[in-house]
Parts: sequence; structure tokens; C-alpha cells
Amino acid sequence: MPTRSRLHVPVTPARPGEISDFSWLRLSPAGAIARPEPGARSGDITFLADGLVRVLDDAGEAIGPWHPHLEVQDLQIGLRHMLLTRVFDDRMQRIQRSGKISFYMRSLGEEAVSVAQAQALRPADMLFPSYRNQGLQIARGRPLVDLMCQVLSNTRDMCKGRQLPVLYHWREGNIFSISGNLATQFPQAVGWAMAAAIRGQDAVAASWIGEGASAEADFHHALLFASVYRAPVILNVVNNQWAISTFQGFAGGEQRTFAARGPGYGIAGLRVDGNDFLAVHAVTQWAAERARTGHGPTLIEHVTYRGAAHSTSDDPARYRPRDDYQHWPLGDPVERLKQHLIRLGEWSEERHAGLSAELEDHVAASWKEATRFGTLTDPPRLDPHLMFEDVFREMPPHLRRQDAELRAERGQG
Amino acid sequence: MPTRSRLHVPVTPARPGEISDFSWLRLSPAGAIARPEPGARSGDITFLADGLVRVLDDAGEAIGPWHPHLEVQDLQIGLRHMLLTRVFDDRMQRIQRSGKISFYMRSLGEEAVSVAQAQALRPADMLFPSYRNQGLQIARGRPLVDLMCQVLSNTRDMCKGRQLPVLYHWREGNIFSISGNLATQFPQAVGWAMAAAIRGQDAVAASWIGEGASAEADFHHALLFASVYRAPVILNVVNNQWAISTFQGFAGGEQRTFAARGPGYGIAGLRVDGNDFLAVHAVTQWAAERARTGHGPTLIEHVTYRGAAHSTSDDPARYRPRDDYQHWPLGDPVERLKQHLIRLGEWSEERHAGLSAELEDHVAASWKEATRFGTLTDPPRLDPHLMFEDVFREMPPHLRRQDAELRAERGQG
Amino acid sequence: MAQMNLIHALNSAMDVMLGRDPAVVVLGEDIGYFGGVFRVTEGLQRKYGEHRVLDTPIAEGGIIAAAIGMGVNGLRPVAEIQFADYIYPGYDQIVSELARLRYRSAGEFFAPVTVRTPCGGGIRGGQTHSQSPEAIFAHVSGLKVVMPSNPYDAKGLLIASIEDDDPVIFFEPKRLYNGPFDGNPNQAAVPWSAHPLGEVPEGHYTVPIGKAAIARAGSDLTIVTYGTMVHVCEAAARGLGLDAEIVDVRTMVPLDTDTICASVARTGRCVIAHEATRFAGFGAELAATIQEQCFWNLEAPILRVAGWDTPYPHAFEWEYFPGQARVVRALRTVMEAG
Amino acid sequence: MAQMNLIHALNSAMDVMLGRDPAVVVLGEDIGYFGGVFRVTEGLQRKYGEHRVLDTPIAEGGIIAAAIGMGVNGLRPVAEIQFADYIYPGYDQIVSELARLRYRSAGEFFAPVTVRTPCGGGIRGGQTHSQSPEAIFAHVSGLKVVMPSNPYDAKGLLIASIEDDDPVIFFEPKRLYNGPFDGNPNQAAVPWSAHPLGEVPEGHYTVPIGKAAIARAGSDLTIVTYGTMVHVCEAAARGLGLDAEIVDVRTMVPLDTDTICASVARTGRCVIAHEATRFAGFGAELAATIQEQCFWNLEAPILRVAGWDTPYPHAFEWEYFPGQARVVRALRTVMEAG
Ligand SMILES: Cc1ncc(C[n+]2csc(CCOP(=O)(O)OP(=O)(O)O)c2C)c(N)n1
Ligand SMILES: Cc1ncc(C[n+]2csc(CCOP(=O)(O)OP(=O)(O)O)c2C)c(N)n1
Ligand SMILES: [Mg+2]
Ligand SMILES: [Mg+2]
Repeated sequence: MPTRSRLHVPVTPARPGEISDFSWLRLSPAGAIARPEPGARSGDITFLADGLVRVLDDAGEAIGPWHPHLEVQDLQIGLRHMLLTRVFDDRMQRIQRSGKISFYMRSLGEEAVSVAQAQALRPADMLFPSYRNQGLQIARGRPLVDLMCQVLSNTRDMCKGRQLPVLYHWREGNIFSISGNLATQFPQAVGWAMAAAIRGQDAVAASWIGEGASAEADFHHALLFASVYRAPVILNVVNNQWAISTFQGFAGGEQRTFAARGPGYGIAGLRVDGNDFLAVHAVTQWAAERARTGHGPTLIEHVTYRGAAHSTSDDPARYRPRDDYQHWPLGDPVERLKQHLIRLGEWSEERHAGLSAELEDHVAASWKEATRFGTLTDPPRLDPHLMFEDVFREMPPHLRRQDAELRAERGQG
Repeated sequence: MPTRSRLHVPVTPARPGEISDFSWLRLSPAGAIARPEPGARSGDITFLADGLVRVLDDAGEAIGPWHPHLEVQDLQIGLRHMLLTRVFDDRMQRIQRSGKISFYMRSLGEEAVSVAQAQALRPADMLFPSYRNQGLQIARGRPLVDLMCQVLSNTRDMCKGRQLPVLYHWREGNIFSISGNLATQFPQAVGWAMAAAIRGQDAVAASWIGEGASAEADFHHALLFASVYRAPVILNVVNNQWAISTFQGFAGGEQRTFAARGPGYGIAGLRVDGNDFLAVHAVTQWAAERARTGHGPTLIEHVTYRGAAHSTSDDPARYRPRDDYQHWPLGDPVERLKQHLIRLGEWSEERHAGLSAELEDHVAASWKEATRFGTLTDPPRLDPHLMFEDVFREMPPHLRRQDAELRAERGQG
Repeated sequence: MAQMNLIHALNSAMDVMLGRDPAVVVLGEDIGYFGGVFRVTEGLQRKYGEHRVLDTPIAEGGIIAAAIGMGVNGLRPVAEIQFADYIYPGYDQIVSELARLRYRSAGEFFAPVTVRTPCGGGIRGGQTHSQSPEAIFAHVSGLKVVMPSNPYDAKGLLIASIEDDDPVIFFEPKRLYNGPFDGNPNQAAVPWSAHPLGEVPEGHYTVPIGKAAIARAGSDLTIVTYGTMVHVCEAAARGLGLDAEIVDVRTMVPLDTDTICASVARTGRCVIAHEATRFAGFGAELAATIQEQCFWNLEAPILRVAGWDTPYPHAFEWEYFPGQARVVRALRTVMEAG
Repeated sequence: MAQMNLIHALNSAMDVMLGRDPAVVVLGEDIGYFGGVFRVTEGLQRKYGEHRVLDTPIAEGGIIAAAIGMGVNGLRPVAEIQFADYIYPGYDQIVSELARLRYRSAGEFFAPVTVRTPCGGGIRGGQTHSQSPEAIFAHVSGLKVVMPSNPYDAKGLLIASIEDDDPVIFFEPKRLYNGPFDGNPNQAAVPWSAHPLGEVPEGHYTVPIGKAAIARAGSDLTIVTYGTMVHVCEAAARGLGLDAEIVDVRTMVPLDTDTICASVARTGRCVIAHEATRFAGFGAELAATIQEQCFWNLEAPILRVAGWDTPYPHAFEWEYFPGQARVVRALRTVMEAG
């Protein structure tokens, strides 16, 4: 028995040059986890925080109590939206390489989280996303051109050139503005939900945070306020195993699941296979019903994997095995839903190839349309004087003076 | 089934004019909770977070697996230190009324937490207290005169007049400086413990926070960093049911125990009868051994009651039944240890009365001694120019200039 | 009209707004059942219920974040931070979120949050109950920053702040809660009922954000100040027999440079005074702007009177506080220069 | 001597100190195995191990708090905040704790923490990767605040900061990491090897905290600036053919007012420049102090050149950035005045 403690440093299972290792990942077989009533007391359902809700088995069969029994058409739409997200991401990534946009972030491997959740929620439900939830926009029907114009900071940019690429918002679509500061949206979603409860609105809020960002204070604020006021909110931790170069153990995932934080605060915590469209859909529906019926918040941990680099500024080969994603035990969400549909006799490789081609065309056409409104390098350009607007509702004198100064500087004064 | 959620507002069991109600308090009988090995995996001992470790039963008998089997002398010292804390507090309170000090905070009813814990730890262990842990100072042998001089901001004030009364520190006694900002010391204790582990020191850190202050971000930071690096630290939540006027439900205590936050982060969480000297001693010893042997942090929730006002600026009759404390089911820690010692045949009402008288005299004599070094109203007074020292290690030019300005202002220039 | 002290005036502002606008909610630590540690929210929960006047957990960051979310969902939250010294845990949500939401979403989202917080010293509160951190908010683009110096302005400015669609950080000089303190702690307390600006309408009215007030017209020199120091400076100038013009800044952002600079241009001499620490304090912005705009009119350097650049010490409150003696020295120096 | 860019110089400072003093530890997000998103800590964990160079959770408040605790227990932590824009969650621990610990404990406890953080714009980082928040630290009593403008100073100041027993907020102008940027984004990048201050000793040396540098001696006017703007101002003055004296402030706290005011007293004209937003920015303190101390020598109002009082917008980076054009206008105005 040692008489001195030694600083423990969380273990990263595999670094570049090493062989991928996911033996540490605690899995449950598909169908193995019970489905309590959505109104169950949080103290009675703590098992949900340690297990892993899965519906699709390895053969692509949907089984068990969480099987959501969705319409085939909904599954096909889900597949389309996931695939569109991926095709869009890939295209933007290539375009960034060409220098036409300054920055991009893909969601490769995590498409089910956003798409299934958007589908399981209602249009009036308010979404507070992180930067890796483009699938929410797509599943809610946002025209790609709008997203592309934001990424281009061009004359039709919804942010008027003020935000980094991918930090979208969509008021009519009930999708909140994304901050470059991690985690800040999480307790705001709770505040929104508190207001919904105060105002008697029949809507819930949902928010997403990376497992890395869950270390921020705002994660705690969100759980605490949600618990105290029993706010109708769904708090999602997207555990894609990495926070830039840092493995999830550094966010506390080594000792316990992220879902387990929920029960610690007296709220329902639930761990789900984030690459299983059906499972994500099912738990979201469950949590939404729980919230809508006055039973309060749910913390959902989505177990998934960040298939791509953190962003276009990152090179994951510096910190993890190049082929790590290939070894990820939970597979690819698009592939898994596709196999399920094929098994149902409602899809085929040919239809899939056809859909891919259609979406590629759609993305290419949207890009062409978007660039008409300008790119980083080509006009038209946004008017730089927009810079002074929206700091306040009305421009105060000192900003009017600075605006005039800039005009003088640019020879327009 | 309602289709709309309604904002839940935590319930305060009894307000002024109402009858005290503690039926909601979850208790375990003395001796009922098992005592796992201090090296047990945190996941295997989550029951400790929901039960209530108690050693002293209603008859004053010590029972069960947590019975620490302390020497009688240690129990008598514990009783003395708790009583001294109380006598000191009472005196300071009366003195504040007289206008000789500006402010004071008593720890009535919570004396066991500080005194038993200080006794269970080693002198080299570093303590990061909150403002209601004066018992730590007393149990570690701090001369009362030192504490009184701080409270007086007089010429022997350890803080050189810079801090509000009760915000002590004691470098040689390994007791850290208390901040007026709640909760900030909690993650600092973890950093100290991380350094101890890095440096291979055989010492643990301990910190205390009120249940109200556990809502602050720093509570989360502390638990997270302690979990990630398995820091040798004991994190104590003193749940005295009130945060000024606010009942503990507003800090999240309505849905789940505070101890349960620990397991949520993968660290041991333990709920103890904070008015049971033996139980507090036992769990502290357990947590210290756990930390010293490399098994990492423990979160201890001490269930107790703030018997007095929040501070001399507060009047609890505005927000709780006047006699609420009389109904508190866990009694008075001094009384309970006294009864236990009497039952052991090692104490008596006469000896108790004698001790009280002795301590009253000691406090009175100390006060006389302390006031020789000045009071708020009587000289000697600290030199106001001390104000400019210790902002930095060496006084930079702008502070030297301001010091000179003040001299001029005071006609000393 | 009624006689109100600063506490009553602020309470009345919230009462009026809770009554007029169902979107207004009030939240903070100990503000509900208890009515706040300074009793500023007394009676509001009883009158408007637990869903309009909310006690919160002790988590300033969470309070601001929740208020932002509420604001986005159509409410108009008034959040109390119990002491300005405790606002820092909420600083990130204020700076990175509250101040920037309208900008980054091109006006599609905003949160009309008012953050009320007692500031300043003079109550033996020591270093964590005495701070004046207005400068670190004034520097942040997107925040309005307000500090009244009397009950009339306090009520009118608080109503204006609550009605404003931009976020407002509203500082309440706590030493003024009960009376117009002139900096002399040994003198008997003066109540607001003895002051003309203690007369406050019972109903709705506003004092515009972005307008300074001439607290006293004069011609010898201009004193630019705000909060408690308005009264300290008045007393100091009076003591010296100076005909000082005293500009009460009232709102730091947007700053009414026109009123301030017009006065200095006329008098040619200027002293700036605030309780906050001097170095990089708000007085620096005032001095920098005034010297730039009034350079050719200035007959003497602009002097700043402020708290020393140390934490606010418990035992040396009156040596720390920029009281009349310090103001007088500056006034003399400025009057004698040139 | 070696050629180093700013990244190498900072890396070398930490390498030297980790090697000399077993109490030095380095911690932050992505700084260990990966070597930091700007590669400033590259190789340090490999060399000194996981107990000296620690990857941390993404919690800036927790990082600062842990560093304070470590400092109290005898270590000398160097904490990286990945971008200055993300320092706000740690603001409370910095302001209320790190800055005040020595004071409140009368010198018995202190935490010799250095907080390194990249600041400033010019890298298309948008509003959350471009901020310059030095003013909100300069206002806080108890913090030293440093910002170098070249590799030589960077290494010497960082070593001095780590060795300093007071807390230091150390800002790294990220646009200077790879070369002395003059404000013109369309010009080919210049490497530090082409600059005399890219020559950096390999071993231990310090540049004293609290001393400004005369980056260029001159007599027409004084430009007081720091960080990236040192190079922008040099280029602007050169372009105008002005014999400007350029004072590189280097440490905002303690501020070397002697050097600054001696220069302005001599030249009689002054322009202040920084990237941070103008209103209540650090330039205000500089202007306020200079006008006070050099009033009788000034021949023109002091002008400030700064970022506009808006968040830092992604698409308008070069209209936002206070580039040569804006500096030139100020220089002209100041030279023509009077
Ligand atoms: C407050 C704050 N700190 C640091 C950063 C820098 N940063 C951006 S993304 C990131 C990693 C986040 O990882 P995670 O939360 O797991 O999300 P993921 O990228 O995996 O989706 C970091 C450290 C930031 N944006 N904001
Ligand atoms: C950051 C911060 N916020 C608010 C306060 C004001 N305050 C002082 S004590 C207190 C209540 C704390 O209650 P609790 O943590 O339960 O401790 P107890 O007083 O019961 O021991 C409050 C709100 C503070 N000191 N610091
Ligand atoms: Mg992640
Ligand atoms: Mg309490």
C-alpha cells in the first residue's frame, strides 16, 4: 500500500504509430436496456446512465424496448439528411483547401445525433447547438445556400460577416446563434426552457455540447438550474471521444460516464449509441415527452466518434492513429441506417448511389448559387460599415463617429 | 397528463409563523451504513452518497462499522474544542452588538464538522476553509488572541487590517486564507493536492464549502479536476440547510443529496451526520486514508443545521420559524458528544459546567489581551500605509506615489 | 410624488415594470421571499408570485446565463448580483454572450437583460463588498453601463434600462441607499427626504440612458463624476467656496461626451472623480476624451481623484475612500495651475 | 545566439525554466502531448514528462484555480489560456483570488502564476479569436500585465514573469508569432530572421518587468504603443517620413511612466496605439497619465488609434484592424495641430 499519492494522468488509449484500442469502451448489446416510463423518477432510472441504449444490432435489425417504430419514410428522410450533411461537409472541406473560405468544421461520424434529434423534436422546440450540429439546420430544412453564404461571409451571410464560418443561426427555424466560446449556450437553453415553463409554452429546449466542453462551468450551471426548476430541456453531451488533441479522459470520462453527471444532480441521465439513428431518435422522443409532461430535464450522452479533424486548422495524425476511426466499434451512422433500410427492403445500394449523386449535384448547384453573392476573394462584398450596426439596437454617437472615421480612412468621407 | 410544463420552484418546508417540518429529511439509523475499504472503487460504493453515516445513536451509544474507537482523551479534547468554538462565537457576537467589531459569523450547531475533521487529519494536511470553519483554527491550537486581533483589525491583525472579520489565515498552521468570494477555495485545494501528488508529498488537502455555495462553478471545477487527476483531497459540503435566506433546495438539494454529485463525477461521495462527532471523525479518517493511498478524492456532505443567523447582519426570523433549530432532528453536536462521554463514564454535568466556566474565562482573558492591541474605536491603530504593501511583493512606483499622496492628504507629507 | 430613498426608488421601478409588462421577471440570490440583502426587492415576490420574482442558486454565471435564455424567449429579466464584487463569475456570460448576441446574430437574437448590482464602499464591507468595477464593463462593446446618484434618477434610469432592448449593467452605489453621503463618516447621516431628488413620482417615468446631468451649474471648473462621488465632490467644492460645475455622468456607456466637453470647454479646468481604483479606471477614458476634445480650452492638466490602486481594505476604509480631503487637494491644484 | 521566431522564443523560455527550476510546471488545454494549438509548448512534455507539462480539462476557471493551488504549494505554474478570448471563465479566479491572495493574507500566501495567452487579430479568427483584453487586467490591483512585441523581449519577459513571485498576465500578440507584421496583409510575410530582435540567446536571461523600451528613437513626436502595433506604427511613421520616437510599453503594469513621459515631454506630441477597442481601453490610461504629467509640454491633443468599439468582425478584419492608414491619419493630425 503506497503512503504517497501520485498524480494520475488520464490514459489516451492509442497515439500515432500505436494500434487503436477501444477495449475500454463499455457497450451494451442492442435491445438490452429497459425503457422506463418517461415520467419515471430520476432516482429510479440511474441504470440508464451507465448502460448504452441501442436499437440497431450488428445485422441492422431494430430490436428491444427502445425500438421507435418509425415510418419508413421518416427513416428514408433521416438517411437523406445525414447523407446531405456529409456531402455538404465534404464539399466545404475541399473548398476551404482551395482558399475560398477561411475555416470549416465537419461532423463526420456524428450525423445521427443532429438529424435524428431534430426529427424527434417539434418545430417549435428551440435548439441551442454547438458548432458541430449542422445536421440540425439540414434536418429542419435550411436551404444550403444560406449556410454556404454564412461560410463565405458574403453579401447574403445571415451573420453580416461578423462570425467565423459554421457559427450559424436561424431565427425562423428556432435555431439559436452559435458562440465561439464553448459551453455558453448550455445554461442559456435552460433559461429559455424556464421561460417556456413560466410562460406556459408547449415547447422544450435542447442544447448540445462536446464532451470536452462539458468541463466548462456552464455545463454545471445548466445541470443545476435545470434540476432546481425542473426545466423542460434536453441537454446533450456529444461524446465524440476527442476535444481537439485531448482524449475524453481529460474531461472526466475515464472514471464515469458523462450521462452519470445527470443523476448526480437529480436529473435523468441516459447514455445512447450516438451512431444508431433509431436509438438517438427514441431517447430524444422519450426525453421530450418527459420534459413536456412536467417531469423535467434529461441529460443524454451520445457515444460517438469524431471521424474527421477537429477543424480545417487541425491535423489529427499528430495525436491519434491515422486509422483510428476505422476501428471505432459503433460504426458509421449513415451506413448503419442504410443497412437497416436495406434489410427492411426499403432501400438498396442503387438507390443509395442515386441519392448520393443527387445530393452531390444539389450541393454543387447550391455552391454555385451561393458564390454569386460573393466569396472571400471575389465580389460582391458586404459593406464594411455593417460592422458598426447591431452592437446596440440603435447606433450610439461614438459608433457613428467611428463609422465616419472609417469612411474617411477608406476615402469615402 | 399535463401537456405543458410549469416552472417548479423548490419548496421551503416552513416559513415564519409556520410549524417546523423536517419530515422530508432522509435519515439512516446509527450503525446502518456499511463501511467499505477506503480503497474501494467509487462505482461500487455509491450507496454512501444516499445513506447517512451515523455512529452515535439517540441514547449516546457509539455503534456500527464506522465507530472510530477513539481514545477517551481525544473525545474530551474534541468536546473542549467544540465548546471553545461556541463560547468564542457567542462572545464575539455580543461584542459585535457593542460596536467594537464590525461583523461576525457564528458556527452554532456545526462545530463537530470543523473540530472532528481537524482532529482526524494530520498537521501537514492543508486546509482550505470557508468562513464558518473557525473550529479548524481552534482544533489546530490557534491562540484565540490571534483570531480576536483579526476580528478587531487591530495592530496584531494577521491580515494587517485588510480583511473582514473572520476571514483568517494561518500559514504555520497550514490553514489557507479565506476569501470573501464563495467557493473559490474549493478548486484551489484540488490544485494544492495535485501539487502534493506531483511533488510526492505525504499530505492531503481538505476544503469546505456551504451547500449554497456548491452552486458556484468552482464546485464543479473542483470535482472535475479532482476526478481527472485523482487528487488527494477531501471536499466537504457543509449542508446546514440555509444559504442566508435560501433553503438548500435552491442549491439542488431537493432532487438528490449533495454527496451524490461525487459519484456523478466518478469520485467517492459520502453523506454523514454532521452533528455526530464520531461519524464525522470516522468518515474523514476514511477519506484521508483513501487519498493518502492513491485512491483519490472524496466528497463528503455533512448534514447539519445553521443554528444561528447567517451573520451579524442577518435576522433569520424574517425567513424561517424562530424555533426551527429546536426541531432539527440531528440535535446539537456538543450535547451529543457530551452525552456519549457521560455514558462512557468519562464526563459529567459538573465537569461540563466547569469546562464551560474555564473556557468563558479563557475567552474573556483573551479578549482583554487582544484589545490591548487596539479596537475599531480605540487605539493603537494599524498604520494606514500598510494599505499599499503586499499588493505586489515589492511596491511599484505608482503605489509609492499614492502612498506619498495619502501622507500629504493626512498632513504627514 | 413621494419621498423615497434609493432603495424605495429602485423597488418602485421594478414594481412599476412588473405591473406594466408581464414579460418582466426579477431573479437573483435572496431576492424573492426575503426581499434582498439590501431589501431592494422587498414585497415583490409576494405581489407578483414565485414565477415572476425568482430566488436562484448562488451561481452568478448561471443567473446571467439563465437570464439570457429567458430574454431570448421573450422575457425581460432583471437579474440582481448581490454585490458587484461577485459579478466576476458571470463575467464570461456578460462579455461573451449578453454583450455580443445581437451583433453576432445580426440582430435576429437579443436578450434585454438588466443586471442590477450594488457597488462602492463606505459600509465597512472590506475588499469583497466595496468594489466599483464599472470600467471593465464600459470597455466591452455591446453593454450599456449606468450608475445613478439619487433616487429620482435611479428609478427613471432603472425603468429605462428594463425597457431598453440592449443589455444594461446597472450599478447602485450602496452607500447612497439611505442618504446622500458626502464622504464624511463622522457626520450624522442625512436622509434622502432632505434632498430634492428624493422626491420621486410613484408611477412610470424614465430618465434617458446616454444623457449626463448637470448636478450643479458653475463656472470655476468642471468636476466630472458619478455615483457617491457626486455628493462628495459637491461638498468639497462647497467647502472651498468654488463655483464648480458638477457633471453627473449617469451613464458611462453610451457616454454623453457633448455635455461633458461643453462644460470643460467653458470652464477650462477639470477634475474627474470616482471611487474605483485609479489605474485604467473609467476616469482614464474621461480624461483621455476630454483632453482630446477640449485641448485648446484647457488651462490646467485634468486630474483624477480615485480609489488607490490596492484592494479595498477593511480597516482603512476612510483612508482608502476618495473623500473630501482628496477631492479638495485636486481642486486646489487644478485651480492654482497655469 | 540563435534565430528564433516568437513561438520558438517562448518555447525556449519555458524550456529553460523547466530545466532550471523543478518547481516550474506548465498546464493548459492541448499543451502537453500536442504541443499547443500554436505549438508554443511543442516538445516540452516529451522532455519533462506528464507531471511537469499537463494537459487539462477545457475549463479556464479550473485551470487558473488549480494553478493557484499549485502555486500555494510551492510550484511555479505557467498556465496557457488557448486564446485570450477564452480567459473570461477564469476571470473571477484571476481577479478575486490570484490578484488578491498576497494582499489579503498579508504576504503569508501567494501564488507565482504566469498566465500566457495569445491575443490580437489579424489571423481571420473572427470575434472569438482576436480580442485584446489587456485593459480589464490592467485595472485590477495585484496583477502584472505584460505584452512583448518581438522574440528577444518575449523570451526575456517570459522568464522574468515565471521567476516573478507576483502573478503575471502575459499576452502574446499571435499575429507576431511568425514575423513582425506591419499591418499590411497583402504584403509578403516577413520572417523574424530578418529582424534584429529575432536574435535570441539560447540560455537564461531576463528582460525586466516594468521597463518600457524605446523601439525607435526620434524627435518629431512620440508614439506610445505595444504588441503588434509597434511594427504597424513604425511602418506608418516611416511611410510619412516622420522621425517618430516609438515607445514599446512592454509592461502595462507596472507602467514605466518615466520613460513614456520623458519622451513626450521632449517631443511635445503623442499618438497612442493599440489593437484593443478604444473606449476605456488601455490607451485611455496612457493618455490620461501623459496629459497630466506632460501638460505644459504638449503642443497638440494626444490621439488614440485603436480597434473600433465593436466586436472583431470576421469579414471586415482589415477595416477593423488599426492599420497603417488609421495610424497615418492620427500622426498627420497630431503633427499638423497647434
Ligand atoms: C471557452 C473556450 N475555451 C477553449 C476554446 C477552444 N476550443 C475550441 S473547440 C475545443 C475543443 C472542444 O471539444 P469538444 O467539446 O469535445 O467538442 P468537439 O470539437 O469534439 O465537437 C477547444 C478547446 C473555446 N472555443 N472556448
Ligand atoms: C461569489 C459570491 N456570491 C455571493 C456571495 C454572498 N454570500 C455570502 S454568504 C452567502 C450564502 C452562502 O451559503 P452557504 O454556502 O450555504 O454557506 P453557509 O453560510 O450556510 O455556511 C452568500 C450568498 C458571496 N460572498 N460570494
Ligand atoms: Mg469532443
Ligand atoms: Mg448553508
